[in-house]
Amino acid sequence: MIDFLTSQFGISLVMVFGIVNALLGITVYCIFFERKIAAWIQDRYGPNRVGPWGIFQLVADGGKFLFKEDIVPGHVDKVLFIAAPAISMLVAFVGFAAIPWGGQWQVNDRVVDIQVANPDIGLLYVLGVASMGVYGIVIGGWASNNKYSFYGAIRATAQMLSYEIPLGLCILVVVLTMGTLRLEEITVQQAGTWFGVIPQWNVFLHPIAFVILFITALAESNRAPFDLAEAEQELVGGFHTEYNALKFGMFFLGEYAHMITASALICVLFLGGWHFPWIPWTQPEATHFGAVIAKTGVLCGKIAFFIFLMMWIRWTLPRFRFDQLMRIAWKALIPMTLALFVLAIGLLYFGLHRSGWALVGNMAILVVSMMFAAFSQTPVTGRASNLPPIRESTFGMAATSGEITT
Amino acid sequence: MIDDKDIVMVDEPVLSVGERFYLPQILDGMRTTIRHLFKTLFGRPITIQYPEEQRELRVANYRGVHRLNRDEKGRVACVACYMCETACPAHCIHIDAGESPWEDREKYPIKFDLDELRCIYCGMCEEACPVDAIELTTEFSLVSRTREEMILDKEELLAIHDRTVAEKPRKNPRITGYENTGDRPREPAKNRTNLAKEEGA
Amino acid sequence: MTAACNGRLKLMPKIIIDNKEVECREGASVLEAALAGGWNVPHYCFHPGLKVVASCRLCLMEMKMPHPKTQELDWAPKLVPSCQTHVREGMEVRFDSDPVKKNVENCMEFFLLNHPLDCPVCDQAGECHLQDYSFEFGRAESRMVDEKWKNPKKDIGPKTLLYQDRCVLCSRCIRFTEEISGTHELTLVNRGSKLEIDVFPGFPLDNPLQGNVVDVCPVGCLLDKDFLFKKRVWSLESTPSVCAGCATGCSIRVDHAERVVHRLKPRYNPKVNDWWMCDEGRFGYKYVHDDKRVTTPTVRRGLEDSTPEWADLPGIIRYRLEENVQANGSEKVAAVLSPFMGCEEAWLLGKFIRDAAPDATLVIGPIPRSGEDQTFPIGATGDDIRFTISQEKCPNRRGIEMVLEAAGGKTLDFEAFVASATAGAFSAAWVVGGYPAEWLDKKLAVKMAAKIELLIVQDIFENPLMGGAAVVLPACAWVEREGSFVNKAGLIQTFERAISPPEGVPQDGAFFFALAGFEGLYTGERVREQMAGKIPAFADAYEAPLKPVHAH
Amino acid sequence: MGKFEPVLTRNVGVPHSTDLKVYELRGGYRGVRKALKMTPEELIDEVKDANLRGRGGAGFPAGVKWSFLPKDRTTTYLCVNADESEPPTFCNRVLMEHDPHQLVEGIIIAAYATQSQVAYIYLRGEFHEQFHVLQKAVDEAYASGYLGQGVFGSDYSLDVYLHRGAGAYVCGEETGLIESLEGKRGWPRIKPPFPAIEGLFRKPTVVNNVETLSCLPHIIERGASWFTSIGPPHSAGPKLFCISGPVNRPGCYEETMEITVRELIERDDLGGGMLPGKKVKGVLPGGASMGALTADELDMKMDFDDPRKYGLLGLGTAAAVVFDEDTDIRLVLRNLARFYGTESCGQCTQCREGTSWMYKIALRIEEGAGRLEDLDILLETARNMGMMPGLSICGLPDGATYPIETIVKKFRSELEAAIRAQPPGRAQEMLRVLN
Amino acid sequence: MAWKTINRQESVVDADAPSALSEAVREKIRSFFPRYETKRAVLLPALWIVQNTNGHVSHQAMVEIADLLEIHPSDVLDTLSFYTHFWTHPKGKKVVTVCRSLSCELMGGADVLAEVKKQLGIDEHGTSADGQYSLVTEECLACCDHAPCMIINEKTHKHLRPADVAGILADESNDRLAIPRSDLFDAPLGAVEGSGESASVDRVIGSTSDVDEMRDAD
Repeated sequence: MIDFLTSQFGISLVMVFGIVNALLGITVYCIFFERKIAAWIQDRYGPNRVGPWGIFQLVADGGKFLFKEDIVPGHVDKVLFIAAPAISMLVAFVGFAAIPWGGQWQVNDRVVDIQVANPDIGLLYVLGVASMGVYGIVIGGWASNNKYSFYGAIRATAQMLSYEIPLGLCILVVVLTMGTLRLEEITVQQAGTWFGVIPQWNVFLHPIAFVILFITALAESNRAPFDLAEAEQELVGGFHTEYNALKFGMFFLGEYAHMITASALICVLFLGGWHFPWIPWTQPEATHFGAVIAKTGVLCGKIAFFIFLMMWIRWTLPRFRFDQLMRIAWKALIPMTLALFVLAIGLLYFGLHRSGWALVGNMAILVVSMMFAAFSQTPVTGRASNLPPIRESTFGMAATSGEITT
Repeated sequence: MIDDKDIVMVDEPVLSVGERFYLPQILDGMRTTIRHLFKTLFGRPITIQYPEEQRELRVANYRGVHRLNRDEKGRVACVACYMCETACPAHCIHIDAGESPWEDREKYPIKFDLDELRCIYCGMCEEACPVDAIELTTEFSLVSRTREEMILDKEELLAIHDRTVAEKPRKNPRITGYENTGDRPREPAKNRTNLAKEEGA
Repeated sequence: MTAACNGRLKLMPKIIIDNKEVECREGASVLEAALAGGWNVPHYCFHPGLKVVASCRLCLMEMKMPHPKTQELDWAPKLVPSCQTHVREGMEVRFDSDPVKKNVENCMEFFLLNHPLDCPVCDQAGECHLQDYSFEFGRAESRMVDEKWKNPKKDIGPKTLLYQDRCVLCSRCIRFTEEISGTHELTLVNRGSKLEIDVFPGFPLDNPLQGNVVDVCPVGCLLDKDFLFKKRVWSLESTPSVCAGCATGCSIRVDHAERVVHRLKPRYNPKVNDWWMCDEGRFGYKYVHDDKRVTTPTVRRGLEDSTPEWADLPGIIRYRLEENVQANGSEKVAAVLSPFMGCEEAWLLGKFIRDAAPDATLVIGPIPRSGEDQTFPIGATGDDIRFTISQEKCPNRRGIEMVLEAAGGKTLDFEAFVASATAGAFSAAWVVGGYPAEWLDKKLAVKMAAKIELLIVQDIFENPLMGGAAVVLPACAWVEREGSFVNKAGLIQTFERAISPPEGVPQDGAFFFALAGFEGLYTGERVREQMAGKIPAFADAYEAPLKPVHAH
Repeated sequence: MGKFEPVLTRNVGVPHSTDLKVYELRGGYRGVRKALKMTPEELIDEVKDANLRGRGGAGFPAGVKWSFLPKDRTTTYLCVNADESEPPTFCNRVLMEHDPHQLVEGIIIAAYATQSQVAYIYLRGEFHEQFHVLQKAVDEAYASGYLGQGVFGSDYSLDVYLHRGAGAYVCGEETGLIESLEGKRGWPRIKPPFPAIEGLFRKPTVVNNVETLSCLPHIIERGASWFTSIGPPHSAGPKLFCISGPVNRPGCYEETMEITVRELIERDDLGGGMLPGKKVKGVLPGGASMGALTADELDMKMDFDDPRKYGLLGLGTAAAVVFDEDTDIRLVLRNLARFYGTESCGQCTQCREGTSWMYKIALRIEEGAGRLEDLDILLETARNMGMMPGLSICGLPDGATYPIETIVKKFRSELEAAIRAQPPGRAQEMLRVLN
Repeated sequence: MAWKTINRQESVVDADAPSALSEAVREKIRSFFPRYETKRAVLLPALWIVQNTNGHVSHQAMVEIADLLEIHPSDVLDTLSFYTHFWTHPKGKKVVTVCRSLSCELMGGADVLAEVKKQLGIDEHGTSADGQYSLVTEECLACCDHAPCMIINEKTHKHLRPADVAGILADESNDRLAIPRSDLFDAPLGAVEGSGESASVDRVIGSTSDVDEMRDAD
């Protein structure tokens, strides 16, 4: 029995079981903390009625979701309508399979990965699965047979398409730098320090790529300020207008699970995953059970920080307008990530991919883009300020409205 | 028809380099929010924990739940004149008048119902009342489980008076035909000053 | 401008009021001319139906008079009461001069000196001349700081209360009891500022017209016990109507609120009742809100009772009547038209019955009578009569007779109908009641009901016929219907619907309208148009509500 | 000025002057005998020529009044106004008490001139002694055939009845008197129609004052020119003046209308000067209703025209009451205000409410709770009540306003001083008690 | 209080009480009918007659007078209440009427009134305990030249000083007129016996002070 549990398969099973359950709980509590943080930022208390400090609020909310009447409107495509939230959640959860939680555990003579699976193409797997998340939204929006939902879905599609490119390019930068797609490998490579002070994390090599990855991760998980797909003001609720009860809860969980996946990915790619300098138990060499726990703890802490950051951003920034969203992706992020990609290739060619030159290159790109920004004639809104006022004749209509009779 | 000359073009504000780059602004905003977060987390939120906590601040002219005042003898002060019913823009007051059982009074309300749900708390009834019998208290928490409970009758309104009389004394007007009403001096202030002048002279 | 002058009078003097020429009725006072001309001249003691006493001194005016020495026309230095001055051709008066205005203002101050400020509890508030004039002409504050005279409330009669404090001593009520009712109960006692209106103890104000003193009182001094505290007048709605109490057919106004009639008030009509109405009519509406009213229709076949929908009833009745006519012949059908029905309703029902059974007999319902005509002032005869209470206690005998005449065919009076019905002459009959009191002899009714196979009874209250009736229909009181009554003098007066009938019951007229096969909305107007073909009097000669020339 | 020979009061003081015999011995019933030989029209012209102005207060010429009677009348009534209710007036009382036959003679002349069938003497209720004296005189006249069927043997018949009032000032107003005679409350009637057209029992009626009628025998006997020769042109004839208050010889004196108020008070054969130690503060020269004079205005002539120049309503009853320096003016004000407050008949609003209001104020001022603005209110109320003619049916409010107005105006400084001397807060205290 | 209600519906006349007007009084009232065109005009004389006989005019008397004159009782009340001399409730045997006109007040009428009140122990419109005196004030008695003055029943007392009051009130004959009387109206109750023995005209006139003054004046 012990043997089985300590085998890779056994561990994977345990992991699957643990992750799914823990994730469910964590996502639920993410929602709770989201509300708390929102309240604190807004000088309020937040939920505090159910249980001490309101911690059972989520239980109550969950109960409410469970027991609410599950309405499926008559005009929807039933199968897809029900499948969409499931897809949305499922995809978010599946991504966790490749996340290296605790490095390796040496049990007796065996060494097992504290990871559900450690495929060679782990990163690609995560990327592929994550990009499927959009299907939940698109299918949900389409199946709802509702204009607002459909608009939400369309927006989500466009947004996903646009932001997948910088996301992918950023990840490519890491892949080029690390030379592997295995996430465990990427983590291990980041262990250690430069000059004994700076952890050898990719963030210090490619900070710009890190920031862009974070931004695209926000967009990919439909978080504010990129939550255009569910913009309440314009679209009533966007893709989930028609959803309620458990199905709506699944969308909700999916979103938060997505946040955790994205955060975990960012941590693994740029922040050394479970590694933390100066703590011996978090070094790759430590493989005893205590180290596994410590490593998991470190990664969870990093993830928690990103989740908090996302929430913080959500309650700070207003939603982008759609044109701004697009402009950011196509005019800012993609050129910059392309430049980073080229930089990474160049550095790899010269073998300097893990040297300080990467940082220098990053800074150069930043300065160049800032110069572009500074000298660009286009204002934030994208419309030149010196355009003449809009006249009716501009639209090919009669110059005077008096002639228009209906 | 709006002419071109009527159109005022407002140029967008010119953004600085940093502003164009978004990030400094975003960080600035985030600084603000995190400051609030910590202030709230370690200090005290602005929110009041109602109903455990009640607001300290009471504005004297706050228009809350109505009350029906009592006169000096503890009887309902209302003379059933229907002025409040007439003045009420929401038609929430219903009075049934009858001959009063007291000798110094002509009419009194047999029934006085006030639908607090229909009420818009405009205070017109208070304005209209010639004997200051109906007044709006500063009580704002009126809850019930049914609509019927929110229709307060005479007894309930009088009970509110008994409850709130300490914090908002009745104005006590004096009107003709009623003995022993009112405690405000009859003489207008003008005359008193005149007299003082005369006495001084 | 010249509402006071109705075309019958030939002499129409023109006078100049405030530089405007006004044409007026010969013999009218300047005040009447001015009021008719749209001037708002305050006045208390003047009432067009009563003698002029010119004691309130509110309506004073300036007048051009020949100077005693030079004989030149000029504004006289003194003010003249306009109520007492009769119009003469070419006379010139003014109400807009400073002395006149000042006098009104001062007078209003004097009136309010001792008047209690108890408008909130005064039932007159809202239709009180003292309020109106004070608002319009008076000053905002009283300068009297001393004690007011306080007078008690007096119970002067079974139906009236007198609030002496509020009295302005216009003496209208006294003059009413002297000149119109001729009963002299009310009087003045004491003098000067202690003047009071009073009755001699033990001789209360209790005459058949006493309610009018409340109407003539311009302030809240005399109040109706019946209306006391019931409602504030501004929440009442008024509907012009005609009194259904007796054959005099006084023009009245129904004051109602929230589907409840609160009081009846007379409406000026010089052809019938002038400004007055009797107490019997005034308080005779109470049965309208009686609990015992029949409110649901019942249809019986054999021993089975059912309560059909109103919409189905015309069909049921038509079918059963036709069935009966086919079985027994159309001459065995009769309809009793009550003198409480409006002409339109009687005509519609008559039309329906005659359509269904061309040889049907039409019967006029019993005419309730009591005593003799009462004339006022008491004992007056001939031209002295100012008001009459008719002995016929139903509003529309004449109208029903007119309808029967127009309908032609077989008609009977009620006694003959009862006699032949008990003998079994009729197999189907439609009997309309609507009497406020019991009107059928119980024994005869039961006997009659047993002989009539298809008996349709329509009444406000349960009557002995209903036990044997095949169809029982609720009827509406006159305030719930519209139509017209013809009074005993033959004057056709229309009345409007004031309140809605009891829940679910349609207006009688509307029901007959549907029954008679008409489509669309029932209005009295539409039926009268139809009737005009048969009865020319209905073509144009109904009395439109006259606007009183005077505030009361 | 020569010594004036009394005409109307020549029998006053004569022993048994109320007896018919004594009266006839002293020249009575000569005028009426002469009059009965004339036609009524001639009589009226004679009286018109004499310019006999009514002595009741208004001063309307008696002859003119008579000529208003419609020509085609069948019944005419003569009412004798013996309701002498104006405070400090008592000349009619003296005439009736001491010379009732002179009045009876005057009545017969007037009745004949107006062709009245019945004459009513409306006697105020307070006159008891006078009533008995007068009634006895009327009885005597009936007994002698001077009244009743065929007066003095002519074919003219006249009945004279005494009718007692019961205490109402306003019954001295002619229409009030008529109403009272009809057994109703003595409310003055609205005019027109004037009593000459429609009076007692809706018949043409003449109402004349006792003193006016008492002049008639003398006018007829001695002629109109004799009458006009006495006194100033527009105020011809002898006049009875009453004086009361703190003077040495209060009483009723006959004089021409040439004397001044000062003469009336000071002359030895009239008022005889003030009581020792008293000084005149003011005078109400023509009965209560006419208004007050100050000590500086005593040179006013007591005729029908001069009083107007001093802001008074008119001569009135020519009954002066003097008040001295020691009198509190507030007392005078209150007394007069009370009089009108209780005597207003209550028909017209202004008078009914105004008089009682003025009394309330005056009483409060006297009680020492006056306010300075009360004086203005008094003045304004007075003006609002009766200063503009026509505001009321009768002249009572006019009469009520003049004394109040003149006192407040002419003695204002004194009133103000009195109010200022009140203990502070008294007015407030009083008002609180009152309300 | 303003809202108390007075019941005016209830009769104050006792239906079983004997008639307030004797046949003689009725006859006397009837004797006035020919004097006037209307019966109503007899009202004032009738009231005087009834008051002189009964001392006051009760409500019952009013109803009976109304009957006699064929008018409504309220009209009697109307007229009666307008005049100040009629009593609707029993009064004392003698009525002291003190003048309060300006002349009398200037000459000390108020003191006299106060003294009368003190002596009789009653207030205005009151009746003394023994039923002898009632006290009223009157606006003017037309005796201003003899101010202050008062009338007891029919007799006028002139030039009063507060000190005289006690003596006058004690005098038995203080209400008797000593002149020939007409019998047209009955004498007041207290003066009935006095009317029979009329003193000589001479003495009476001689005794009145005003005539002396008049004589002096002329």
